[in-house]
Amino acid sequence: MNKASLSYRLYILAFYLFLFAPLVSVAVFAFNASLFPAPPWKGFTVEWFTGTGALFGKPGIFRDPAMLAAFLNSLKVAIPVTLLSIVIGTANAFLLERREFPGKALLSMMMLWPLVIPGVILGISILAFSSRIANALETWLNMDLDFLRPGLFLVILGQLSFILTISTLIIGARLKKFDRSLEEAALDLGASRLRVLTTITLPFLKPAMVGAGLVALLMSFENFNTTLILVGSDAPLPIYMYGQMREGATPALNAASLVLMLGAGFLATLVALVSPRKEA
Amino acid sequence: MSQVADLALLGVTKDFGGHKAVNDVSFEVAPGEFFSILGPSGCGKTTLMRMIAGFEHPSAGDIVIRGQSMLGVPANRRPVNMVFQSLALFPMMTVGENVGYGLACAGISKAEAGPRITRILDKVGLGGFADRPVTRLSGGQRQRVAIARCLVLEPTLVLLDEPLGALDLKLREHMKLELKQLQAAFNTTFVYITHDQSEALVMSNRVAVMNHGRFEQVGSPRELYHHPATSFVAGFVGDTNIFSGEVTGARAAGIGIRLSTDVELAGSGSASGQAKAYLRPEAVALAGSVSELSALPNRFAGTVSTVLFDGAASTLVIRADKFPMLRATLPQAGPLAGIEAGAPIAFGFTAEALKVFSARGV
Amino acid sequence: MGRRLALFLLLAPAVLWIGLLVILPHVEIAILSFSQRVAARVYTFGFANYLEFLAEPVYWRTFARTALLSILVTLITLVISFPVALYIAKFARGKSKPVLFLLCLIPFWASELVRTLGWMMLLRETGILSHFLQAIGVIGRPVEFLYNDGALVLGLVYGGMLFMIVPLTNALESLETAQIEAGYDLGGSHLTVLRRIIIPHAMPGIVAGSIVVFMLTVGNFVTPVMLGGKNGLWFTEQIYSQFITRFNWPQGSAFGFMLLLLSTVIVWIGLRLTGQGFSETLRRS
Amino acid sequence: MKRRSFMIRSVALAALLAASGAQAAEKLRLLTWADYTPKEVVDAFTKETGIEVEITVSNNEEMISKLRATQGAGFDLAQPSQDRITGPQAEFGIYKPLDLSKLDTKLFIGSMLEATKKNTTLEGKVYGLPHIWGTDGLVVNTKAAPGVKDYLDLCGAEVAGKASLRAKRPTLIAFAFAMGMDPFAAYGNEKSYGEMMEKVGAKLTECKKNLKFFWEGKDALLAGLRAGEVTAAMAWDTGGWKLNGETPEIKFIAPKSGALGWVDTFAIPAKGRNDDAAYKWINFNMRPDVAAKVAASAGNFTASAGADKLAAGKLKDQFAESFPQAAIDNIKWYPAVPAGLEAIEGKILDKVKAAN
Repeated sequence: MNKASLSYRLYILAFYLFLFAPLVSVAVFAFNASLFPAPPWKGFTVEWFTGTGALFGKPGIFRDPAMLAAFLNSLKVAIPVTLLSIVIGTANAFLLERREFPGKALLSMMMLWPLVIPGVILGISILAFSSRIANALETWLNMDLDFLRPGLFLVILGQLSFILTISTLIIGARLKKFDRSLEEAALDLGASRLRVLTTITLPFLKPAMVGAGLVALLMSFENFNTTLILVGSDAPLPIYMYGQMREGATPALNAASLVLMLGAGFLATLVALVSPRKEA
Repeated sequence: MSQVADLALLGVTKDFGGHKAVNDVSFEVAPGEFFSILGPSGCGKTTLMRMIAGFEHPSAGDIVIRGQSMLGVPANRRPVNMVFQSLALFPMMTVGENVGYGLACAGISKAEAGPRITRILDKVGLGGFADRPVTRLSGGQRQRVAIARCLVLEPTLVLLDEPLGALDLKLREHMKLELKQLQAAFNTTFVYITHDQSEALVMSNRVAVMNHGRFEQVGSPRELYHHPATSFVAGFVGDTNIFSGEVTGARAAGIGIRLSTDVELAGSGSASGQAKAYLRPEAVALAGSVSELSALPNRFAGTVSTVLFDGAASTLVIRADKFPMLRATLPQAGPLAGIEAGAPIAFGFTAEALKVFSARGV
Repeated sequence: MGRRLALFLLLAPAVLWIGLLVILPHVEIAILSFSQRVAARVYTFGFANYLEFLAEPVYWRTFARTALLSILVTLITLVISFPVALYIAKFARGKSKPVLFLLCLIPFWASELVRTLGWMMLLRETGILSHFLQAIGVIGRPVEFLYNDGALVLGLVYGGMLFMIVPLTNALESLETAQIEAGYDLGGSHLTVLRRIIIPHAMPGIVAGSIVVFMLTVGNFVTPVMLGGKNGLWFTEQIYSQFITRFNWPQGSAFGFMLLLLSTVIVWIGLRLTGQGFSETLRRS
Repeated sequence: MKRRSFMIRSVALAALLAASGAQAAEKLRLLTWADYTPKEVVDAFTKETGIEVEITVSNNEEMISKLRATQGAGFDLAQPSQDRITGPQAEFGIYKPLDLSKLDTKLFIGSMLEATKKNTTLEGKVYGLPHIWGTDGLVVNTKAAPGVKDYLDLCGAEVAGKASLRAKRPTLIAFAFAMGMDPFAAYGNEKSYGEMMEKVGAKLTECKKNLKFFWEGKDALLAGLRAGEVTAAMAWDTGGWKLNGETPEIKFIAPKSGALGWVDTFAIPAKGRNDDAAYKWINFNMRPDVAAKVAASAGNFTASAGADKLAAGKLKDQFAESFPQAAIDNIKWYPAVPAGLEAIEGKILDKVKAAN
């Protein structure tokens, strides 16, 4: 192939500048010694990370109880979402790749559906449905079912509703590549079905399971649309940050964003490392 | 076969929704025997093997191993181990772990398994490879791991499903010998399936030729080669010239057959009507003139069309008037060794060498 | 018996997930969208919410605006991303190829909120762009770049680019360089090679990317709210506001259904026009 | 091996998190406004009663919305404005009637308590008690925009591109008054109220080109005013006075057509689980010394009798500057919104926001 022309290469350069301008801005201004995340540059500081609040009237993110509580809420959602997407995603992968049953085509189509439903709609539909269930159960059983009301439990369900699709796809793709004769070989060598599963099939799936888990973790941490609708009084990080943004951003938000970016970058690197090489 | 056979199949049939992949197959394999099932792809040999291993269940018939029926016995409880076509080495394990897998499944302690693994790896020539990941082995080494993984369990029977298929030619030739030697060394019964007749002939004590779900003939490689029982066997086993024609009737020595090119030959067999005739290239006698071949009932004069030089396996393609194109082995010793294309040549063959079978069913 | 049980156990999570988290909730909002308020706490079946949607220009204009802008955003994203994907797939050599590709993924790792924050910092009146342009003397006083449709489209394009570049690059990777060379060799100009060889080959990637970008754009919330400002709403904002600030769930449900319908129809038309399948397209992206 | 220990650790962590959420200590879940809960007040309350306070910051719409979504569960005490109680209560039943016997009513300013009770009574039951009150008016950078005296001036050329409003109901009411109408008088008649709102909507739509943005959070507005991006806005008195302390030229102005007076209340959600704690919190908060601290934190006035004597001098001065006696008399206090009107207003606001 010929070398790209100069103007083409300049376009590519401009594109990457465009791509990184907002992220670099966010990162750089996390260190601005000012109350506002905007120019002019008033000097370098890490106050917005570790400050006690003495300097700007607001503490750095690592000392801000509200920020830390939001982070904890994010964890309370992300950990169950991650674990469940691995477990259920694996079960779904086996179901779709290994089993035949009536309605399979329909079910596998339905499993893809959540990907094309806007997150806000997933949120409102789950909110409305769980609220109906809770109301009905309350009238019949006279029982308060708080977990069916907006709150972290519903957020977990809401995020699962579409993250499961992704984990199922990731794990299913790996299972599809699995050479069934490995299982037969293990059976042939005298292994029980359970032993085959734990020593052959699951170890083979492990990279995809870890990868799916990391992707789920990342998506759970960053999900906004569905979470916004289902959240109760405990706001996860993106919701909390959104509230702060509407209140007028301080560099503390930049600092939190930078930490999020680094965390996400770390996770994404892990994903790249565990995912099996694509055959070129 | 006075002793109890290691493996006996009694009328085994496998029906896949109306299609009989395996159709009423019966045979016995004696202890220590190297038994091959030879057939083209799709003939049902893989299904047959999977039934022996326990991955498929026969629709009818019985599979008996050392006198015990295997019906209802799951794959992981059968005293049978299999070398898979893909080898199916566990990619996430080392050589030692692969070989030790079956031992671990059998509940054998690590202390006991260790020396057994070492011993078997030494025996297959992989001493010191135990800690190597299997993904970092050559094709031949992988092959040996797959066999060692079975042999370490000391099974009654080892099944091999075209294990040499993925290897290149040189290595395949080498592995044939090695497999035969391994089998002899361990004195384990091998059932080997392949579509490569050379593998079957070289290694086996007995070979079954399979076609369309049935056994066409079971016998020693020599029997199959020299005395094919059916048209299919004659065509499938070994290199051969194939002619079609019509049987004209019995003759003093065998039967007469008129080829479509309108030449009548003397052949052997008991066919009638439309027929096929098979002639091995090495059964064709060559000479400078027809008169030198007067002892043969079939003799013709022609010209050398092409010389296919391949050392000891060199052949000539010969054209003769009213005679189909013919390949004949060219001995590399003797007066004709240096013959060139275009040279006149005489050829002939005995009636015994021309095997004639009725054409139907082929 | 054992296999039956195993199948049942495997089916259970999938059926619970699809049934309880996807289908029944949608049935619920379908029902809700047909309930109309008669008096406080009294509702009946009726089409009032849909009639309201049709009768009130504000709502369907927002709807149409969201649809049109989303299509526009998708097209711009495609036009901007295509040369980049082509460069990565066909021009970049050696190590620069994976590096350029991975660089495109980085903005996706950062959450949508962070990306939006970045654009707000760049575009606001007291922001970086305004400062920079003043410093080099292009503008004399601070200029507001934020809170208009331009900023909104910019933000949405930015958010969608990754989802366009990945499938495009994948599609173009499989195009043999020899085919392009043959195109030139047979006398094609840049344009004909692009039109007759490269674009047809990239079609599956174009469709997959466009559908995903369109879906994400139409369903976006943060970007329109934060960057779009006072001029015009996004339809998700209407849904959110019916649910959260108006407490009018039936109306919000009707809007939600309209949005679902819109996205489904547009995706369907897109697939139809280009003859691609739904499942394959989704899997590809 | 590794995988297993990873799983075990994750599960353990999850269990730990779950457990930490389920502590047994008595808790008051409070749904309130920003700055209404200074830390020292919360700490003092916890010290005195042993009850922990979990605070969720919100605004009127979100409070109602959250309670509507839960049918009044999830919180033990909420603080909606007094005019926004009976409408949602009639529609969704999200509050429970107050038991006035559990309250020390002497702590309240009598007239304000009576007015609020009246405004929050539905079917003979009282749902709200006054807590903090203040006004909506104009916050103006008097140097940059000296001409802004009334709401409609926000649409004037002087503040073109530098004005701001909330896209919420107080703006509609304020503009209606500024346009010479009386929306409160039209409360009883949905039709004429609707027509009035249409006019207001048209005016706001026309005015929109003048706006920098619709402000949502107080801090965002203040940041805009500080940075000079905004020079005049309709906002709460609090914000104006806060900025006035930093920048003297930014002032809170009572508009000519009248500031809007609001009262934030205490209301108990229908499924609150800890009413005792809620009543304790109310009584605690209305003590003059505590109320003074809360008022100082919020920058507003309190309904606690006697707290004003303790209020900081500065706030009094600022109030005096913003509110001459005539302006005080001109404050329009919100009456309760009848159910149904909010739907009309909502639609107008949607239109204004969606207009180009």
